[in-house]
Amino acid sequence: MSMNNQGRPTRQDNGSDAGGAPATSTGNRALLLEEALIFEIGDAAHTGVDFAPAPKVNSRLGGLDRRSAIGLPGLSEQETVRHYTRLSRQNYGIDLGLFPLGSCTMKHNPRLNEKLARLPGFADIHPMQPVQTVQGALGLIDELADWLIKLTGMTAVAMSPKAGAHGELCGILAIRSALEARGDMRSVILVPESAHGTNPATAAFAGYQVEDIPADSHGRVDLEALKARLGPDVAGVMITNPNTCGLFERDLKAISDAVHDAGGFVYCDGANFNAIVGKVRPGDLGVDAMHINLHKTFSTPHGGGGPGSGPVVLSAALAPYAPLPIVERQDDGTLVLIEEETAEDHHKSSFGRMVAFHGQMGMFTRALSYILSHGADGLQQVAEDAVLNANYVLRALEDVLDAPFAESGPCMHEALFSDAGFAEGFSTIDVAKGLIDEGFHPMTMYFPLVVHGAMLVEPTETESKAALDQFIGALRSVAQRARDGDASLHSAPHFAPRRRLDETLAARKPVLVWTEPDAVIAEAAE
Amino acid sequence: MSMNNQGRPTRQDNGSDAGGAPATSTGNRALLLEEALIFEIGDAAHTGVDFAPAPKVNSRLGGLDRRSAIGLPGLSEQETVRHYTRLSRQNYGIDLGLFPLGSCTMKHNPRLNEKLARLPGFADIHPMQPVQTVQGALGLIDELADWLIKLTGMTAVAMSPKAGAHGELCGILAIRSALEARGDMRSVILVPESAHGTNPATAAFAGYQVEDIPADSHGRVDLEALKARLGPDVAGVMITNPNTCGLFERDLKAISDAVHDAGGFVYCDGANFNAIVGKVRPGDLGVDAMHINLHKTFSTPHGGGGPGSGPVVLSAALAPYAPLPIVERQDDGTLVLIEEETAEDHHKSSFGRMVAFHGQMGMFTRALSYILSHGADGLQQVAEDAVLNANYVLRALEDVLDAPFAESGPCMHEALFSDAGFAEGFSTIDVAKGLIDEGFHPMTMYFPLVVHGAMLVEPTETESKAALDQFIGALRSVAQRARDGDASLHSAPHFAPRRRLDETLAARKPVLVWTEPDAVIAEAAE
Amino acid sequence: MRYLPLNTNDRQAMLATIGAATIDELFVDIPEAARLTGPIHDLPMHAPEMMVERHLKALASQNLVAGEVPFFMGAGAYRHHVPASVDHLIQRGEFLTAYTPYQPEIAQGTLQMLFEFQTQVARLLGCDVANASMYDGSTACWEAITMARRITKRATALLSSGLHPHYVSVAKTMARFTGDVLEHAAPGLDAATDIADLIGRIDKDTSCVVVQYPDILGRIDDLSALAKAAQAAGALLIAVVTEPVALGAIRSPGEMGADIVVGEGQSLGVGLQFGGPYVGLFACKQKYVRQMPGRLCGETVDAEGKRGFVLTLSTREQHIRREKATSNICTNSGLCALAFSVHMTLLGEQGLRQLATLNHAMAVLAADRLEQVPGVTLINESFFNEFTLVLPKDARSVTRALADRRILGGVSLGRLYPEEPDLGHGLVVAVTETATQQDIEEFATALQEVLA
Amino acid sequence: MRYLPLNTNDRQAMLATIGAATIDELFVDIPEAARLTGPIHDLPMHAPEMMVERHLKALASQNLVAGEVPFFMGAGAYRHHVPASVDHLIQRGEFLTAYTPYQPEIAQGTLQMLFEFQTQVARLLGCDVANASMYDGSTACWEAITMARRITKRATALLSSGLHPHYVSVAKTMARFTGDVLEHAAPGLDAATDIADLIGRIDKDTSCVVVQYPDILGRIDDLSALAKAAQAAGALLIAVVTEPVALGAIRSPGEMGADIVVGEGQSLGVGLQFGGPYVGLFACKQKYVRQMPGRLCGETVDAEGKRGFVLTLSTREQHIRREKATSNICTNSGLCALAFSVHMTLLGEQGLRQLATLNHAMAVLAADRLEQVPGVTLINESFFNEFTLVLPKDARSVTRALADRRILGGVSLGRLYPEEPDLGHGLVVAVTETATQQDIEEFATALQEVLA
Ligand SMILES: Cc1ncc(COP(=O)(O)O)c(C=O)c1O
Ligand SMILES: Cc1ncc(COP(=O)(O)O)c(C=O)c1O
Repeated sequence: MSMNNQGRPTRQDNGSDAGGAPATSTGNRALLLEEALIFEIGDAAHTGVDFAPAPKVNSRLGGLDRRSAIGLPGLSEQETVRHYTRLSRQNYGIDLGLFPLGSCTMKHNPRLNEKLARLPGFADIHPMQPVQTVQGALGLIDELADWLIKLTGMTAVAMSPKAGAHGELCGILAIRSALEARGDMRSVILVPESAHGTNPATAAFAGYQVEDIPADSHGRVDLEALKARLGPDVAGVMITNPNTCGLFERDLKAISDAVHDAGGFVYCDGANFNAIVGKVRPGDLGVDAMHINLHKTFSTPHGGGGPGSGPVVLSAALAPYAPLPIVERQDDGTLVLIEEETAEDHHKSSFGRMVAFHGQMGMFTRALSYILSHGADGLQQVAEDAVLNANYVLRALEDVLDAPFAESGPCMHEALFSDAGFAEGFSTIDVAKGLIDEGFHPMTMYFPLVVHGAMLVEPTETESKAALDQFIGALRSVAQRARDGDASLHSAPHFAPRRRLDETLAARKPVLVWTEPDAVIAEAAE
Repeated sequence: MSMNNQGRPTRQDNGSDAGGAPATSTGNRALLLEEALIFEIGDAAHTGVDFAPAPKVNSRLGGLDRRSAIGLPGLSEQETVRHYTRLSRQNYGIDLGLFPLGSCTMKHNPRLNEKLARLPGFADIHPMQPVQTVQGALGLIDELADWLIKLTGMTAVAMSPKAGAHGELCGILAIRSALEARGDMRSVILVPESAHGTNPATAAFAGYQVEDIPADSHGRVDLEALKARLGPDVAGVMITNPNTCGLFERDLKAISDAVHDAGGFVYCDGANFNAIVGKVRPGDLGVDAMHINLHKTFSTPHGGGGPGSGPVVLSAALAPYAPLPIVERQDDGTLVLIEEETAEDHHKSSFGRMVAFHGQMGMFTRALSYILSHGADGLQQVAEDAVLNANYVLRALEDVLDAPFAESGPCMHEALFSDAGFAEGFSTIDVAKGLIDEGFHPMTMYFPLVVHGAMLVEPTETESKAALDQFIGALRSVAQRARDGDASLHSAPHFAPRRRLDETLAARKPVLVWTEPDAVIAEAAE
Repeated sequence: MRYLPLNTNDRQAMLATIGAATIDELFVDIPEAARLTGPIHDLPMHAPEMMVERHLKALASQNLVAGEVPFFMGAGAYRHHVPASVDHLIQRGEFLTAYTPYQPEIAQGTLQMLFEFQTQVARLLGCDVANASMYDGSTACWEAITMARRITKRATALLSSGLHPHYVSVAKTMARFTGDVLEHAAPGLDAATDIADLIGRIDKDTSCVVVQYPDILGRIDDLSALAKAAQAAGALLIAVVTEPVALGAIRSPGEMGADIVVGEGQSLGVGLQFGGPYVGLFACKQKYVRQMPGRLCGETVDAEGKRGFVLTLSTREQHIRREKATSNICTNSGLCALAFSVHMTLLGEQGLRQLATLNHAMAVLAADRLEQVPGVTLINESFFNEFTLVLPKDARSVTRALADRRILGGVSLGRLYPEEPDLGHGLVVAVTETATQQDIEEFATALQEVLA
Repeated sequence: MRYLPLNTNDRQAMLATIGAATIDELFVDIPEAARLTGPIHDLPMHAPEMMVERHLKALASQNLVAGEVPFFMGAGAYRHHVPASVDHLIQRGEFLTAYTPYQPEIAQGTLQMLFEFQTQVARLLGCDVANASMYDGSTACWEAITMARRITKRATALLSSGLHPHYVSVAKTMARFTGDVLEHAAPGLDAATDIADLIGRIDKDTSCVVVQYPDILGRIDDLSALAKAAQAAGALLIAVVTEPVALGAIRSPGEMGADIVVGEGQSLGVGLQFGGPYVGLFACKQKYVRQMPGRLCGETVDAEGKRGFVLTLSTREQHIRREKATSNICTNSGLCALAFSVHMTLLGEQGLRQLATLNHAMAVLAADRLEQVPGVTLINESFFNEFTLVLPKDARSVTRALADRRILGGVSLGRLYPEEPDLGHGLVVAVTETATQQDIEEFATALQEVLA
C-alpha cells in the first residue's frame, strides 16, 4: 500500500479490519489517532518555552561558537502535550490491564511512590552536596539498605548498581576481588542454560569464560553434574532462584555447600525474588551475592524500558569488596558517605566505583515507600499471593496448554507453558498476538530457551481474581484457536495501532534516525 | 444484539466495522478496552485504602449508628487506577486534538497551572483560617482581581461566582439591587434570541420576566427595535459580545447609552471575552456588569463539565452592591476579608452572599498563572490569534459550507456555518459524527438557534496552522460527503468506543443509578 | 510565546489566505475609539514559566499550611487524607481537558463515571437518584428550596437553626429577590437541636423544612419524626450534609425519610482548597426527578445494542428550556465529582466505615481531652467528628492567638454569627483521621495557655 | 492491604481450584528448615498511605533543597528548569507502566519516542546514529572504551586529565578486571587542556582517546586536531559531554570529528535527583553501529504497509547473543530518555540556543563577580556555564562553610580528587538559567566572608 511520510495511507484505507466502515481522510479512527514525527510537525522556528532575555556579555566560548544548524524541531507546548499524549495512547501498560510478562514482575505501580519521589527534598538535591545538607537522603538509603539486608539475611548491600545486569556485574566483580585477594585466579563462571541472557553476558563482560550448567528433566539444576564440573578453575556459579522455569531450586543449599567446598562463590540472580520475599532468606541458603531488581520486586515503574535499580546484597565473605560510595552511620547517628576521599581509612578493599554518583535515588524513594506500605507482613503476603495467582493460572489452563513442568509440583510466581499441541504452523507468537486483540499484553515468548516455544506467564500478586479469570478465559480461547489452526491468528493483532511489523526489514536496512525525505530519495537514487 | 450486563456482546461480535477481523472473547479490541461498572467489579468486602486501627472509645453517635449496608463497592488500588484509566481512554480531550466547540473556548490547559494550584500553600488551607494565616491566598485573589478590572476597564470585580451562569446571576442581582436602592421596581430583562440558554434562565431565576431582543439580518442586535422596546419596566439588557454568531456587536456603545437613558443597566455575557481581551475594554462601551469565564478565556480546565469560575466585573454604578466576601487591601498592605462580620462598616449595600466561602480559589491560581505567563502583550496576542484562526477556518471552508454571516465581514473568535446545501436528509449531526471518525471533536451543533442547523467552530489561539489545515481538510471531506449524500455518514461514528446512542430511550425510561440485575428483572416482571 | 503556536510567518501566510493585509482588519467591527493599539498600561509583559512559578510560590509561602500544623477546623470544610492515585487520575488529559459530554460516543469515560457517581451519592445519602453535581453545598441547598417550591407550590421554608450560617446567607440573599419566605433563628449553645420546635411550626404554607445533619454545632439528631411531620403537612424535608464521611457511621437522611438530600462533597477527593472548587451533592426521591436542577446521566444502548451512557432529561435544563428551566446552572463540578467518585471507589463500604470509625474515635479523644482544659465546656451529647466548645473568652481572639502559635484550632462562632453576641464564646472543633494524639495534646496545651 | 486485591475468600476459592489445602503447600520446594513462618523480626508491619507519607516527608525535610537556596553546583549534574508539562507526560500510565517494547504493535508510543530521541541525540552530539540510552554518562563512557577495543582490537585508552574523575574511577574499576590499559593523570589548575600532550602520546597500541568537552574544569577546547591525530593512528576519538545544554552554544564533538560521543543527559528533563536515575547518551558514526551497546529502535512497516517502529539489531544484545553480546545492559533509562526528549521537543533549536545563551551569560556575570572576591582567581580562559576558581583556602571546608550559610557554592576539587593535594584549593562553579543576579551577589558576599 502506498504511504506518505507520516505513516498515513495516501490511498484512503483503514486496513482490512475497517470492513464496511468508510475511510477517513486523516487516517485517524476516532480515538485511535495517528501521530507524525516531531521532525515532520515541528521546526527550528517554533518553540514551547520562554526565556528572559540574556544579559549582554562578551562570549568566552573560546571561539567554538556553534555556526551550523543542529536540526532540532520545536513544538509549542500544546503540540508537545498532544504529541506525547497521542503516542502514549498507542502503548499498553499495567495501568491498562494485566501484563503477565514472565520474569519481569509487572506489578501495580502505586502513585504514592511517584508523589514521594518528587518531594523537592529528594528530587531537587545535588549528589555532591556537603553531607550535612543531605542527611535525610542518606538516611533513606540507609533505611532501605537495612530492609534489603534483613529481607535477604545477608551481611551488606551495595546500593549503587543501576539495574539488574549492573548488579550482576557488581556481584561478579566482588567475587573476583575476593578470589584475587587470596591470590586465586579462577577463569570460569558456570551458568545454567535457562539463565537470563544478562548472566552469561555479565560474566563475559567481567572477563570470565562462561560454561553451561546442565539442567535435570524437572527444569532444575542437575546437582550431580554441577558437582562434577566444580574445580580450581571455577570462580563461581550464577543461579536464578526461583529459576526462569518458575521453579524453586530445592538444592540451592547443597549447591552452595559444594561450590564453597570447591573454593568458589555463589551468585544468585534475584530477579525473581518476588516469589519468595518474606518466605525464605537467600542468605540462609548459602548465597554470596544477589541483585534485587527494585523495578520488579519493589515495584518501581519500568517506564518503557527503565530506569531500574539493582542493589546487591552480599555475604560476609564478599562484603569487604563492595563498591563505593557507601553510606555509613556514625556512632553519633549522623550519616557519612564513603567515597574515594575517605575509602582509604574505611573501605580499603572496595573494588572501586561502578557509577558517577550514588545510584538510583529516585528508585530508592519509591521502593522504600512501597516496602513501608507493605511492611514485613505485607511483603510475605506479596510472595504468597504472587505464587497463588501463578498456580491458579497454571491449573486453570493445563488442559489447553502444555505445561512441561506441571508434574514437578506447584510453580512459584510464574506458570510456564509450551507450544506443544498447537496445530501445524502455529506457534507461541500467534497466541501472543491473539492475546493483544483480546486486550492483554502477551506473556514472555520463547524464554527460557530450554522449553520449546516457551510461554512464561507471571501474573503477580496485584491482579484480582476477576482479572485472572478474564485473562484465563481469553488465553483459553486463543489457545483453542491455535490448537484448531484458526488462520486468522496468523494475521493478529487486528485491532492494535499497527499490524505485525516487519522486523527483518528493520534489521536488513537499519533506519535508526530520521532523515529529510528528499535526503532519503537522494540516497535511494544512488 | 444480545448483551450481558457489562456492555459486552454475549454472541461474539465486534460490530459491523470489525469486517474480516475475528471476534474477541473479551469484547476488547486491543487498546480499545471495555470496562464494567464499579458495581459489577467491586464489592463491599474489597478496599483500596488502609487505616491505622481506631482507638477504642465509647460511641457518641446518639444511637444513630448505621445498621443497614450502604451498597458502596470497593476496589483495590490497582483495579481503581485501571478502571479510571480505561474510562479516560474512552474520552476525547484537548490533549488529544483540536476541540472546536463554539462558545466554549477549548484552549490548551498548561500543566504549570495544575502544578501551581497544587502547592500546599494554596490547596491545603482552610477557607475560615484566621486572615493573618492566609495573606498569600488573599494576595493572589487581589492580584487576579486587579488584572480583571484593568483588562475590562471596570471599577470592581466580584470574585465568588462559581461559573458563568452564577456570574450572570451575580450581575443581575447587582442590577436589581441598584434599582431597588433607588426604589425603582422594574420587571423585565431583554435578551437576544441568539443568547446562550443561561441568560434567560438566569434572569428568570432572579425573578425577572424575559423578553426577546430582535436581531437584524446580519446577526447583530437591531438597535432601533431595541430602543423602541426600552421603557420604565425594563431593568436591563443582557448582551453577549462578541455574540454567539461570532460577531462583534458594533453598536454596543449606542445600546448602552440608550439603555442608560431609559434608566436600565447593561449586562454583558463575557463568555466570549477571549476574542477581544487586550483589544477593547467592555468598560469603554458602557457595560455595567460582565462575567468572565476563567475556564474559557483564562484556560482553567473544563474537567468534563466543571468546575469553572465566573468572576463579575462591575461598573461604578453597580460596584457598591457586590456580594460578600470581598478582599480588601489595607493602607498597611495587609489584606482583609470582608464577610458578614465586617460588612456593616465596609460594605453596607452588598446584596449578600452567593456561596459558602470565597469562590473558586483553585481556578484563581490557575488563571493568574496563565495571565502572568502571557502578560499584557501575550493576552492581546491571544485575541489576535484566536480571531485569525477563526477567520482562516471561515474562509477556507466557505465554498463547501454555507456561512450565513460571512458577508457581514470578518468573524471574531468563531466561524458560524449552517447545514444549507447538504443533500436531502443530511444535517449538522451527520457532519459532527463524521468528524469524530476523523479524529476530531465536533463543533457546537444547532446553536445559536437563530441559524438553521448551526455549526459553530471556535478553534482558539492555541491551535497551530498545521492542526487547522488538517481539521479543515477533514471537515471539507465530511462536508462534501454530506453534500453528496453519502449514506455511511448516517451511521457515523464507526470507530468510536460506541456507535450513536439512543437518547430517546434514555429519556423515555430514565435509568439514572445502577441497580442489581435481578432487581432490574424483578422490576421488569411487575 | 510558549502557548501560542503561530509565529510571524504563520500569521502572514494565514492573513494572505484570508485576504487581509493586517490583523487589525479583522477587528474593524470594534469602534476605532475603543480599540486598543498597544498592550494595556501598568500591567506586566509575558513571563517565563520559571518566573511565574517563583511568583506564585512566594505567595503560597505566605500561607500557614494546614498539613504542617495541628489542625482542627471544619464548619463545612474538612481535611481528610486523599490517596495519591486520586490526584493522578483526575489529571489524565482525557478527563481534565474534556468538555461536558455532549458527544457521548467519545465521552463514555466521563459519562460512565458520572453514572457511577450518581449511584454512589444516591446510596450514601439514602435516596433513589442523584444528579451529576452542583457548584457546592450552599448553592445545592438553595436549589433544593426552589425545587420544593416548584413541587409544593408553596413559598415558605423553615430553616433549622443548625443549618450552616453561610448556607442560610446564600438562601436569604436569593430569597430577597425571588420572594421566597425563609424562617430562621440562630442556634442556642445547648445539646438539643430545634427539631421539636420545627415540627411545631410546620403548617399549610410550609414548602419545606431544611435541616443539617450533623448540624453546624456537630449535633446529630434523628430526622424521622420531622420527615413524617413535614410530609403529613404536604411539605418536604430537605436534609443538608456537609460532612459525607459521617454517613459511614450514622444513618443516612434518606433512610430517615428526607425527600431531598443535598450536601458538600469536598471531604472526599477534593481537599480544602481555601473554599473552592468544591462539589455540591444533590439527591432526592424518584418521584421528584423531573424537578431536579443540573445534569443527569442515564443509561441507554448504542446502535449495536451495547450499553452506553448519555446526558438525559435535558428538558429540565437551560440550554433547552431557557427561562423555563429548573435552574440556570450549566458548568457544574465535574472534575471534583470524579475525585469524589475515585476516592469513594478506593474506600468502598469497608474503607468508608473504617474511615468514619477512625474519625469518630479521634474526635471523642479530642473532646475528652479538651473538656479538661479549665473553663472549657462541651455542649454536645452526640457528635461525629465535630463538636462545639464554650470558652471562657471570645473565641475569635482565641483562634487568632492559637494561629500565632501555629495551631489552627477550630472555627469561632463569632466569625460565623457576627450578629449574635451570645455565641461569641463558641468554638467549633473538627477532628479527622489526619489528627494525631500529639496534635490533640498540643492543641489542648496551647488552648490552656491562651485561656490562662 | 491496599495494593493486594485478593481477600481471604478469594484466596480460599483459588486454593480450592488449585487443589491445595493451604498456601504453604505451594511453597513445599523451599526446604522446611529455611522456610519462614511468621513475618521477619524487628521490621515494621504494613502502614497506611498517610503514615508512609509522613515518614518520607520527615526525611525529605532534613535535606537542603537546591531550589530554595543560591545554587552553583555542577561537576556532572546540572540544575535546569524543567517545564511542568514534561513531568505530567512521563507520568502517563501508558508510558510509566509499560515494559521494554518487545511487542511493537502495542508499544508504538514508546518506540516512536525512542526513534525521535535517537535522532535528537545524534543531531545534538553531531553523530550519525544514537542508541536508546544507557544508565548514565559514566557507564556510557566505559562502554565506549570497550567498543573502541572491539573495533580497533587494541587495549590502551588515553584518558584526558579533563575527564570527570568519577568517570575515570568507573573505567579504572572495570579495566582492572578486563585487562584494558588506561593512561590518565589529574588535571593542572591552568587554562590549557592536555590535548596537545594527548596527541603526542597516541601510538599504535592506542585504541582510543577519551576527552571531555567542556571538561571537568569547565574548559572548552577544539577537538579537531585530536580527532585527526587519533584516526591517523588507527585509534578512535571518544568525546564525553556531561552538559548537553552546552551544545546549544558550541560546536558538537561529532562536527569536530569524534568517532563516538557519549554523554550524561540529566540536564534536560531529568533533574538533580541526588545522582540518579540519569540517562546515558551514546552516539557514534554509522560504520560502527553494529558494535554499539544497548537497544536500538528502527523504522519499518507493518503488514498493511504503514510506517512503524521496532527494536532492532538485537543480535548485538545479551538476550540473543548472551556471552557474545556487545554489553550486558538490559534495562536502560527509558523514562529518562522520554523526559529528555520531551524537554528537547519543547525547546527546539530556538529554545535550546536561547537556553544556552542565557546559561553562558549568567556564568560570565558570575565569573566576573567572583573574580573580584579577594584572593580568588579564575583559571578558565574559555568556559560555557561552568568554570574553576582557585581559592586561598582548602575548598572542601569552604563549601561546607557556605552550606552552613544556606548557599550551595560549587563542588570542591578536593572532594573530586582526594588523592591530589595540589588541587585542594580548586572550586568548580556552575551557573545556569536558574541562578539570579541576586543569587550571584549573595554567593560572592558569603564567599568573601568565608575566606576572610
Ligand atoms: C531473570 C533476570 N535476570 C536479570 C535481568 C536483568 O535485569 P535488568 O533488566 O534490570 O538489567 C532480568 C530482567 O529482565 C531477568 O528477568
Ligand atoms: C455564551 C455563554 N454564556 C454563558 C455560559 C455559561 O457559563 P457556565 O457554563 O460557566 O455557567 C456559556 C458556557 O457554556 C456560554 O457559552
